[in-house]
Amino acid sequence: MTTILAQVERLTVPEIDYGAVAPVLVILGAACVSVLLEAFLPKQSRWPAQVVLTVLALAGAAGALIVHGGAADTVDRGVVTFSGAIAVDPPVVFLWGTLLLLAVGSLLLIADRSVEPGGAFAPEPQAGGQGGGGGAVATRARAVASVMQTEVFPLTLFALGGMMVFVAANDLLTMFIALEVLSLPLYLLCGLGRRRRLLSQEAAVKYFLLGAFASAFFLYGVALLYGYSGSVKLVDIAAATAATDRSDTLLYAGFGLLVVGLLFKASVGPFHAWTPDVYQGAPTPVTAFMAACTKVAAFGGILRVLHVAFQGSSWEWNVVLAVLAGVSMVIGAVLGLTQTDVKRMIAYSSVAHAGFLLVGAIALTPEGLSATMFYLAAYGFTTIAAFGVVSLVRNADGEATHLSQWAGLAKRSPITAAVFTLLLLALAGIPFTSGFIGKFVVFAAAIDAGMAPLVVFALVVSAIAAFFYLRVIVLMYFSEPAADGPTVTVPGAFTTASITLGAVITLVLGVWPAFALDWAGSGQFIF
Amino acid sequence: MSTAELIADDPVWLVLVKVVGVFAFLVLMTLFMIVWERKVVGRMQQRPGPNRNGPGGWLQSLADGIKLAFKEEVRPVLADKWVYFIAPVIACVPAFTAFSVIPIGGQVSIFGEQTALQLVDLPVGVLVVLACSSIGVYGIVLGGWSSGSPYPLLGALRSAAQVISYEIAMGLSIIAVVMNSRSLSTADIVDAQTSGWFFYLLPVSFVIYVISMVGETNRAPFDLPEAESELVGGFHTEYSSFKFALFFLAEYINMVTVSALATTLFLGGWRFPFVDDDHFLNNGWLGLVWFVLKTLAFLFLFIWLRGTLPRLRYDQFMQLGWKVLVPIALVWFVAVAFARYVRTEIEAGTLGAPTVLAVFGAVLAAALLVAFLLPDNRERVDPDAVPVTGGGFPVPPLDLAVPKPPPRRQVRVAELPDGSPAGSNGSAAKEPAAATTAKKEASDGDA
Amino acid sequence: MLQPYLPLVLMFALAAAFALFSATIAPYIGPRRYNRAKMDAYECGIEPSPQPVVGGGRMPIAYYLTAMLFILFDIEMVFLYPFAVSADRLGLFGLVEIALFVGTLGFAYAYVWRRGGLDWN
Amino acid sequence: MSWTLIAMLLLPLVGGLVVVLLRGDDRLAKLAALAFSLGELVLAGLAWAAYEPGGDRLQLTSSVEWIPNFGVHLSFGVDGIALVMIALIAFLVPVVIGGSWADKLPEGRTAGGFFALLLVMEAGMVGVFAATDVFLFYVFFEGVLVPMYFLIGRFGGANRQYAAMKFFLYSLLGGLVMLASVIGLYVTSAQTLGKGTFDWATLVTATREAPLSTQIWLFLGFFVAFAIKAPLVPLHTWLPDAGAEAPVGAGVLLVGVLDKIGTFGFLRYCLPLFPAASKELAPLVLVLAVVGIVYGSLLAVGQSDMKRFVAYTSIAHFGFIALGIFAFSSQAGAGSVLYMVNHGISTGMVFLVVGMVMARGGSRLIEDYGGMAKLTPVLAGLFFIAGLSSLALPGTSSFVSEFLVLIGSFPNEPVYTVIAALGMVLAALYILWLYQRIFQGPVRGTALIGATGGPGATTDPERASVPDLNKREIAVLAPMVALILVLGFYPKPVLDVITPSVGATLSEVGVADPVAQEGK
Amino acid sequence: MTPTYYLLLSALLFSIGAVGVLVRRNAIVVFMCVELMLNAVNLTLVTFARVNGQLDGQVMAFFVMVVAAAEVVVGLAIIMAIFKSRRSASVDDSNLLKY
Repeated sequence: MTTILAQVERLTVPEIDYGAVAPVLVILGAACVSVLLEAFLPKQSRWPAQVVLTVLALAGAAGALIVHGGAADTVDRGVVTFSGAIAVDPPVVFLWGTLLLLAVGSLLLIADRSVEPGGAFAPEPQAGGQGGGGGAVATRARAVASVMQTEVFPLTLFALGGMMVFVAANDLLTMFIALEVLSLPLYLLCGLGRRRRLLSQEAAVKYFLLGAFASAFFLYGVALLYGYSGSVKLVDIAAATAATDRSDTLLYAGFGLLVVGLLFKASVGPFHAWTPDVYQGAPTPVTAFMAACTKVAAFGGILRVLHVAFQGSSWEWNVVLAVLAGVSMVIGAVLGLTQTDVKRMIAYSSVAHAGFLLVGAIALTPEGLSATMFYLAAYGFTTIAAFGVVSLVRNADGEATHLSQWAGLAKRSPITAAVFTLLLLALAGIPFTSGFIGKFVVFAAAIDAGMAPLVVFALVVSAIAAFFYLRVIVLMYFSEPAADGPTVTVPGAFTTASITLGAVITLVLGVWPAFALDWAGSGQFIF
Repeated sequence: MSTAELIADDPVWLVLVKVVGVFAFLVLMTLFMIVWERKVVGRMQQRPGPNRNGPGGWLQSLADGIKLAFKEEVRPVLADKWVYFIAPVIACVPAFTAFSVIPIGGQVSIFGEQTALQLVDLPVGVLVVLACSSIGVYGIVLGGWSSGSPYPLLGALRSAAQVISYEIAMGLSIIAVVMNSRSLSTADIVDAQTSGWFFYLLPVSFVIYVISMVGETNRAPFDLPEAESELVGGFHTEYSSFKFALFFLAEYINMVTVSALATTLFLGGWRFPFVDDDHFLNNGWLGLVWFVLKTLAFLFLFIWLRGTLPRLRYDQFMQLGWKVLVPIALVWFVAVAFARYVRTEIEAGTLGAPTVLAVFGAVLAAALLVAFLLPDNRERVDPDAVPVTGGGFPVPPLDLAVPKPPPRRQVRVAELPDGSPAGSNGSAAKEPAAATTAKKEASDGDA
Repeated sequence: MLQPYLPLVLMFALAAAFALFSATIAPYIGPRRYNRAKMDAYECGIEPSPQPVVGGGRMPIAYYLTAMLFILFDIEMVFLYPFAVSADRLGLFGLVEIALFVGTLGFAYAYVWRRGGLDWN
Repeated sequence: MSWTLIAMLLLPLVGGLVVVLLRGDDRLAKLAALAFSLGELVLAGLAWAAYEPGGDRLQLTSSVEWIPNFGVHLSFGVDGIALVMIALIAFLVPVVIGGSWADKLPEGRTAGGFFALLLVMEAGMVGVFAATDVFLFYVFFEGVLVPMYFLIGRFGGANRQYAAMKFFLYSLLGGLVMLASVIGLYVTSAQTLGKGTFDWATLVTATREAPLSTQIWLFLGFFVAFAIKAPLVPLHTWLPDAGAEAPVGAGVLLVGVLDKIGTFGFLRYCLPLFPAASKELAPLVLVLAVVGIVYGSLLAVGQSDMKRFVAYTSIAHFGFIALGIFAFSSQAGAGSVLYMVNHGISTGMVFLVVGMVMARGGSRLIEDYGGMAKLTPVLAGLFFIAGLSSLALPGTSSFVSEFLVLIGSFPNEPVYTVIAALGMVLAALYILWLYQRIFQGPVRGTALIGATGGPGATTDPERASVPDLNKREIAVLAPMVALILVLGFYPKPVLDVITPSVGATLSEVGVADPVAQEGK
Repeated sequence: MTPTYYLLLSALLFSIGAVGVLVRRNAIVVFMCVELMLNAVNLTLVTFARVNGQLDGQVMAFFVMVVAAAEVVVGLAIIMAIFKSRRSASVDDSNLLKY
């Protein structure tokens, strides 16, 4: 009792560098305001208000980031604030910037109401009616007519805020909280599809159950590491691993469980089981958001944990992670070959990419750090644009995601096909696209770190993976269109902007990557 | 020497004595309460109430209890055997346990052993009470659920919803007390009231607590779970004999406990008002008397309410809890926190920018008020209320092909032994109805 | 370390023993005159309508909503109690933090309220 | 800073864009494509004129920083070898455009798209040969796959999807293995020089110090990619498919130039960068080369499909080229480079005439034709010339190169050379037999009879439906014939450009002049 | 009162939860197993806090409880939604997304 009180007496107000964390505060604040808008605005004016608010929030956060990121101390070393819980250092600034830009892209998709009349999300439940009736005629009719559930905006903002905290978290508890803050809204978003309600809800349940399972693992890992080092601060754990008199069992068990949780979020195989289902079932804009931003956040977290806390013990575990990276690539590439659904295919591709990313992440060098972050940015934009395109190809039942329906798309819509081709080539890692540069820098870092065999393996796998990207190109360009094939919706301004953003960045990062590489490599984690 | 330290020295025999004492006290209070309630309500309705068994009819409840014990136990065929069995136990045990932390008297000497009239003084005493009342809900829910009958199920749900709703308000109201006493220990809270009882220092908390304690115990006018007109007997409709008695016991003990807690939190516990600690009126054993008197006052309030107020409609009831008590409690909490801060600063003479803080507090309070009060004004015109509160039951969409459940999930229908349904109908259904009415009579003295 | 809790455990044990004992002996000391109607679920004297197995029955969704709200607010209290105990020591910082905390919760509360989550019709 | 190469790179790209925009009007698009390709030819002439044989190792250089983080530059430059290859491209593309002028494209495809892709590919190939930064080279190496992939996949024969995919995946796999080596090269240079670089000239000095094992691994990475590209025997299986399914124009560029990237890569990258490994592994390459010669020739003999036939002859020819390169003598090296040029011309021409035959008969199968010389004497004659050039008859350009290769290789590798010489015999066999089957004897075969209306109806007026070559086709083939003959009798201008570069390459390997050594 | 017992107990609880998640088929039961895992972690945290003589672990347990509550709310909402649509909470019945 006395000790507890004594500790409380000692409480000192933590120093908070509001300038440094302003982007997160802006996003989370906007999310709260967004909830209030939901509460108080009449139904008709919610959508425009939310869009305006979201845009303002993203712009404000970006502005705050630029102001702070431009400051000399950040460029040099960064700021640790919230009594060591949050670190805003150059990698974090890069990841925040990436996340914000990616969020712009995916929020544009989310906000779009032109491709699917009323938006891709479940309509507002009608008074007296049953909201989520699965595919009922009446529901469907209403779905077409009514406006979408604008709760997606606050949910997305909360998830984004969680992601931003996640990459900046300098202790495992903060990381865990951020993990949940980013996950919980995503679980909900997954279940909000306007079309194919059952599929969407099923995706949400699966994602939720598996996600909760994984975060329990993460948490147990945190607990064991806490027992191991007496602290959850990454830096303390690093210090503890340097000491020799502690229980290695706790360290290994804790690290293993922690990493399982993280790898799950990053959908690294064999912890990828949720990925294809959720990617397929979730509304496409959400899938885009999830695929791009979650990947960035998850790997941001993995990078920080590995670099800061476990660098000292890396020789103990990097073989294991290397094997996992290989497994992930193989799973992604091989299972991707057999997919017949575009969204599932991209999901498996994301599993394969997670393997490549992990290769960069376990190269614990500054080059590995910057390379992985660059890869993340490159992959994120490509994916968002790809899902944007997926959302355009539709038939009467909504999106036509079966590959056979994509046959001859180039004839129906050359521009869509061309853009999608570019994106697929980027995913395959063909030169002049960001995907190539990304692979290059990651593998360069890995070879530099002495992982040449893994890199060769990765390259062979990426050749295999290229097959299923090419297959789509073959379908689009070399096959004759089916008679009752889908149409390509003319996208509204939002979706167009989003796809353009993704495609242009894919191209720019492929042709002129220097600025992004500079930015990604501008500094190290601090702690 | 603090109460906790006093009690910590207790030898085991003394602990056992106290445990048995508390147990006996609670059982006696229950027996007393039942008769007293029937008598008081009888008076209010200008009739004598029970007056046959024992002197002045005061042994009526004892007789009822013994009768209950020897009644036939009926367990419905559809009941889930083990849950049905354990539910009354779950309801009953926490009710006893919760009372352990209540300080019922001051420092006394029992067979030469210096101790306090309190079974245990924990640093988290208040939380123990709250925790026990939460666990007690399980007994109610499981009892209703396991009966395999619609009325108990609905009663249980209502009861649970009610208890948890009012628990929020209750918990929030206690926080202000805790803030003033800076401790969660019940003994500390009593000690903190030597300078003034909290019921007038924290009037809002007191009112909220009193209201929510009635709601928490499912007592009139909030006795919706057992609303005879709607739900027959509520969650315990299918219970009889001793198991029914256990539920009954739990309910009355809960009443005693929340009253005792109210005494502890707001009425200075066992202390006599307006006198010093050293005064003979604050002698340990006399404290027991004051404590019982204060508690009885609260219990009388229960009876009084029951005798005078009509039962609330369910939506009114929930509305009262969620839209009035909770927001007020929240705002009150912030206000108290703010006031305490300002006072501390003023006492320390360090209040740097009082204006700023005042403005801050005002803005905060205003914002919260707006947040809580504004919606109500436009409630009626808002067309898009979430429909989940509408029809209640989930209704599948018209054309939904419901996936066939796997075989082991097949719905089992109540398997009644074969017989001519028409013939058995009349006589079969009569008996349980009569039985329940009888039980009801046992519980409601004025029936 | 758990010494202070011993009386509590004893109280619990006594209550549990009493309750279990009562619940167990009840069927044995009472008369047993079963008939079929007695064993049915009680439905106001009419033949009981077919019911799904216990637990599979339908429950009005509003109860879930209430349960969720309860969980949220209960958890909120988990934080308020420690604050309340040490409020004086935390000073302005604690006040601002707790106001923010309650305020944030207030946003959600307002949302639920406004969207009809607190209505029972 | 020389702008010639950059202009050569950009001109076809711009051309491709223009053509694609004009694709609504077929004729205009074709004219534009031709104009741009001729412009490229002019630029190539300028480059040739500006090149000083015997001057610097790399000339016409230009360099701009691209990705400073990795020391990547946009640097271009040519040595003699690259120069002749670029000239070959610039020569072949207009020819191909002329040759494909009237091709029947699959339904729904426009000629504009086809020519635009051709031009883009031209740009890509110029980039491959002109890049002097290894990273940049790799980028072009992979990038050039994409237009070729679309050329085969969109405009090819019935089985085009399969062929395009196979082509792409083989090349990509090779390319990715090479990427590992490229990165390894970078890392090695970073270790030796302190700062990593991709500059070829710097790397040449940096990597030869690397330990042999490192060299071998890196060499293998490059070698696999180039062996797939070139194609050497076990990795060749994509070529017959791709060659057979590709439209004629794309096929000419595929075997004529694109595959030369492989042999060019041996010379430019494998030998100078990893001299020790090259010498160590030369026997392996030589075995593959010789096996390729014999195997390709034998399969060519047995082919029933004309385009596959051409593809298999190419495999044999690439064997010769590889033999010449890894024999490590200046004569053989120069012969190989010359062979690369000549093969591009002669095989290109074979491809074109085969295409013309097919355009008339509508079938790729040899057995569907017969006695065609009676119907189309001019075509038969030109086919014959092309064939003779392909089998390296003295007087045609190929003879010079093949002779140089064999002469140059013999002192170092007598056994392999003798076996390779066997290939010459087989070449005579398959070429002449092919000619005989298609053109000699009475008119027969379903392709021709179907076209002429019945067996032996040679006097039928409808015979006119198998027309002889028109002016355009003659105009397309004429420069090739001319070049074959000119280079056959007077190869000096080309050899002058080639020899110093080959010499420099061999000196980088550390082999001064093996022929001279042998003489000692 | 050695902490090992507590750690073993929590590991056991965690394992029970994990196995439950893997073998049970009812979404709600799976979900409860997850909650069990979280609470096992809480026990671990508190034990370690005791071992280390700190408060951190106990504070963390608070946060875990909050997260668990939030998970409950979100999870129940999702499960309810799917239950409304298909009248079954069995994970096995969710088979639209089979690979």
